[in-house]
Amino acid sequence: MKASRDLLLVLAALLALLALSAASTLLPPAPWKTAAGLAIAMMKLAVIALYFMRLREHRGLTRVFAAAGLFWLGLLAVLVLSDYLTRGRLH
Amino acid sequence: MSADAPPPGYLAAEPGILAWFRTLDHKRIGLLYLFSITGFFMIGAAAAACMRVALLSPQGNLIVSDTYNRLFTLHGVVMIWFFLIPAVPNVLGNFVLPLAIGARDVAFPRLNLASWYIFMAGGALVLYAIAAGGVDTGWTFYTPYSSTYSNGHVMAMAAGVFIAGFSSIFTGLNFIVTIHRLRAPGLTWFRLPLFVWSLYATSIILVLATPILAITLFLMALERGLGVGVFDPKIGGDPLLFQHLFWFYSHPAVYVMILPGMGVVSELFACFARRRIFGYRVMACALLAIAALGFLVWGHHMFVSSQSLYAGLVFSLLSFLVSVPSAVKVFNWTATLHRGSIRLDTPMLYALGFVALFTIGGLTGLFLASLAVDVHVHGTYFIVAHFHYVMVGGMVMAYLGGIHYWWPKISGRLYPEWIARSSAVIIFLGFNLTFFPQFVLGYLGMPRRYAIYPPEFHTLNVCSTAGAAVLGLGYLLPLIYLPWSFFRGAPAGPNPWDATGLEWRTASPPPPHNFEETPVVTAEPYDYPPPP
Amino acid sequence: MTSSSASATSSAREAEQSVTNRLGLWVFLATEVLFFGGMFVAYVIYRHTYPEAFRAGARLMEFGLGTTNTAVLLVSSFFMALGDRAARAGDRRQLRRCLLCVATLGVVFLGIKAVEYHSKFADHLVPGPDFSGTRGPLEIFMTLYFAMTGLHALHMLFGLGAISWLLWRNAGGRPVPVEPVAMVGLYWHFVDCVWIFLYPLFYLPGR
Amino acid sequence: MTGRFALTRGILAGLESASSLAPGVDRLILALLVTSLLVAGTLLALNLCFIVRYRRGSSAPRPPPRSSSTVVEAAWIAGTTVVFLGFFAWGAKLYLDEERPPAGAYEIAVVARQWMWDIHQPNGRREFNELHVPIGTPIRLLLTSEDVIHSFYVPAFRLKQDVVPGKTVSLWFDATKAGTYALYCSEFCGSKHAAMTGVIVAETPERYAAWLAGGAPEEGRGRQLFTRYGCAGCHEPGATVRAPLLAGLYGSRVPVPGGGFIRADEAYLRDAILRANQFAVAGYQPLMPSFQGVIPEGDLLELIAYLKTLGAAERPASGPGGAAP
Repeated sequence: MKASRDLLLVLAALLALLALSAASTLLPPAPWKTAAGLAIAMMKLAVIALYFMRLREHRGLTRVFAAAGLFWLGLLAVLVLSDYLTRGRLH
Repeated sequence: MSADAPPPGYLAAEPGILAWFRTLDHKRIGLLYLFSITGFFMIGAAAAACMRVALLSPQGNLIVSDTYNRLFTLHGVVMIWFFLIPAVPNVLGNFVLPLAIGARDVAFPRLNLASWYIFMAGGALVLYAIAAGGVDTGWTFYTPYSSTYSNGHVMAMAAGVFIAGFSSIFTGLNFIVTIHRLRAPGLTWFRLPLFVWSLYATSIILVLATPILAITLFLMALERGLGVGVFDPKIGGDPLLFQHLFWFYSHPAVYVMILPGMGVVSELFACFARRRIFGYRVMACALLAIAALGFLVWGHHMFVSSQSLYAGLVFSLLSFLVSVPSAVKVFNWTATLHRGSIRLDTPMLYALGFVALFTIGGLTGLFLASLAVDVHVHGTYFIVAHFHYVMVGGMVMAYLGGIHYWWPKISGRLYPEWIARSSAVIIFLGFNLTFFPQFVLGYLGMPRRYAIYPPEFHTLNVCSTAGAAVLGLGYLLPLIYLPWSFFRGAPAGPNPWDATGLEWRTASPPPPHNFEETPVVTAEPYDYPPPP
Repeated sequence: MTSSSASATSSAREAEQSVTNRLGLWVFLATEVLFFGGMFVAYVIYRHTYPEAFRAGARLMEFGLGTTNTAVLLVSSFFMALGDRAARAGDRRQLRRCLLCVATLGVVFLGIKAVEYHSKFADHLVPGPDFSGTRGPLEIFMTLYFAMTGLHALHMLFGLGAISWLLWRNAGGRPVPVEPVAMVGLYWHFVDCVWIFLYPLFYLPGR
Repeated sequence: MTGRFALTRGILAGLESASSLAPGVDRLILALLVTSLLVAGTLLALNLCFIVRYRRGSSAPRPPPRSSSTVVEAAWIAGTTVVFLGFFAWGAKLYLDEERPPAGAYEIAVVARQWMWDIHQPNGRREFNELHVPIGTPIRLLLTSEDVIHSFYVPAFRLKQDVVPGKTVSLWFDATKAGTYALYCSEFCGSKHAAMTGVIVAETPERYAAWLAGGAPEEGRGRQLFTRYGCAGCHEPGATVRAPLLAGLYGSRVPVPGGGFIRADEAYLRDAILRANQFAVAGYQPLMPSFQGVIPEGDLLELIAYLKTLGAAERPASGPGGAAP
């Protein structure tokens, strides 16, 4: 199992991040906690993508394809929010 | 080789009918798609014919409103998802792409055949929904009508479209990987024919837009099935969210329909004007620009839907910007004819028809992108005329042009030139007589999806129906002479148009493995010798 | 062509094919991101519109089960990555062990999910005619919860099916299925990533 | 009217422009039309000339292109962008005027319902599919829908506004010319979508005021019928007979004896009143008498309209969109 020490480290990091987000519920509810939860989720995603999905080794096109899905989802979210966030604002 | 029969090629390689259903050859899968979408085209066209005849009388004497509502839904769903979207990419794209990049086949042949079966499964479900009683929500399935109030077979049709969506996704995936990985040696990106560029841009849209359609239809069906959902206004849901998600797919989908047509037209202009496309790199980048910008403009379908004012301004601006690359392409096509040596064969007639009608379609798109005008003409026949000019005037003309251009390569035989030219002209005239009056109807305020209408719109509707008859005749002719030429046409030889492009460097019809030895590309695309 | 150069070209072609497969799968994962993404956007819109109802809804969830489930999936991803490395090293036994761990953890995840769903049914929190709460935005939260976690569980089932297929391929004399393991591995990690975002959406608000 | 004459009259007369904003929209449409004709005309001429002059085998000189194409490309990319931005700004300015009602506009409530426009004048007078408005004063319609998305469209005013269920939307106009103008529903809403038309009657303020005062407001006509026909006797809370309460019935799913559900749409309400014994509700005795032939058509419509408003209050006051002002 020695050869997989690096993977174990990655797992430990992921579980630590999970513990962090779980622990955040002990604090009193506050607006920043949603952002914190999402930030931690993004970090977990990055760790899994880079190490478990081996994007660290596969550069170039594979990374572009990997990022394309998220980027396009961002386009949808931003433009739909441009409608919902400004309803009743300009009237 | 005997003069009167073309070499056997891929058509004779796998004998028997069953072979067609197990084939992994991209050329045969292209033909499978050709037969199936022609069938669906006829169903959709029949529905259109019934609607046009029904609209002959303002009071709707021929059929009741419910039947009319089911007819326009059938016409919309079948024509869009089972003819327009698969037409050029799945028929011409499947057949020509590997040949045009010098490959043996697409990257994932089994996935290619699977996508045809998925397409037919979706089609079967939609046909069941139609036969069992039809759907009256329109192809847009707007909630809450589709999810709560309609009593048609919405679930079956939505499931059929959901499944057919995966056929688009797998085709797009296949083409993207094929173009990246299987290009012949020396075939760099800027040596690719523009038809391959257009398939690449279309595949990006297919892959990135269709999943949103899948999830939108899934949520709508969930709401209809369980009686509760995310769009139901009675529990605080917002029907506009359905429109946002639906149009996020459906506007890029109209670019899925037009981009391959633009690619075909670029090939035809280059071949029949015997000149390199004017501004080749700008044309290629314009295709990608349209594909990318096409994702940002869907809000122009919702200018009057009580969407926020700010969003209306943003989407109107972006809609004007997405029209720029289309306009630039039209200018480049015209510039290509300059100092060319032009022959008006049938494909060229279709290409010129495309440019003329697409220009009108594009310009009327500017009317719709500008907010104040859209408030007046949204939901009227102006919109119906606009999208028919772009889709039928544009995409179908390009599709027919492409079919005639590559027909010698597909069948190894030539089609009868003069009948083909006359049918192209008939289609052009019939089309204009059908849809130009609808611009006027739209400005005068006749709403779309109306089974009965006030008498003052009567005359223009009669003209439109007359035009539809001529257009119908125009479409019937190729259905007759093309199959005839498949068996009886004169042998075409490898390069009847002596065009550039790798597909013309192999036999007609090509052998199953396309090329005896993989071609090496050294020249720039469309490097026709300067005219004498 | 001598046998060594034959095997050389064939392994070169294999490497080419594995890059092609990987690209194809990443394109597929992009479509899956957008498939789930549509519901994430719906969640964001309704949380912006009904923040209070969504916080109340999240408080109804079993936070403990949710956190355990996330841990279960992270560990299963670890074993999948380990199995992928074993497959590339050609170590058939190690691959088998890893795949079995992943499969069991997957079943554990679905078990916990079933427990959660059962408790929702028991508390009449399932959207529809017998929904106990007032018919309002809370019902939208619950619909989104069942739709998103339900589709995720369905993808988990596909994953388990693929892993059992891998176990079958790995048994017997056939060569170690390196390519399929890599592909299923990518898919499995993707399904884990979806859950990673479902967790803060349904279990963290309002606490 | 013979076809030819109607055609020319239709096109030449164009469309009346009867609201303050209509001339502005028409000017923009005309400008777009002229620009389009210019562009399309030039392209057509160029194409035809090239086809003839450079047809294959013609002796026209064809020197290889001298200058690089980038200058030409940049020119028409920039040109089209500038022209398009100009049209965007023009359209947006008009749109802002359309979307921003002047303060103190005269408000009229309009309820869109499957296949009718139910208009409530400020003093309570109610009319179906006909909207009387005074000319020369800004009118602001507050539109709501009780079932699906409809769209209030008056071509003569060049105005349209989708009416989305679950929220109140508004549309303002200032009728400038007296007359009757067509009103359409331009968002597909069901089998009688095409019949959901009506008329806007624009008249001088004096005649409007006279009309308004003339009709006695029939307050709560549906409610009166509900008691007169004895429905209240059973279907009210505290009634002696055990009968299903009707609040929130419309659009809900009614359990049917023998399992399954049926959706309480308009047709169901109508049948349940006229042929009660065939439409018993699971868990209740079929005691209700049949009202076939007892309730005339007009009253039935009013009753159904009243039933639809029952329990409608339960819906959350404002949907995610909030009440658009």
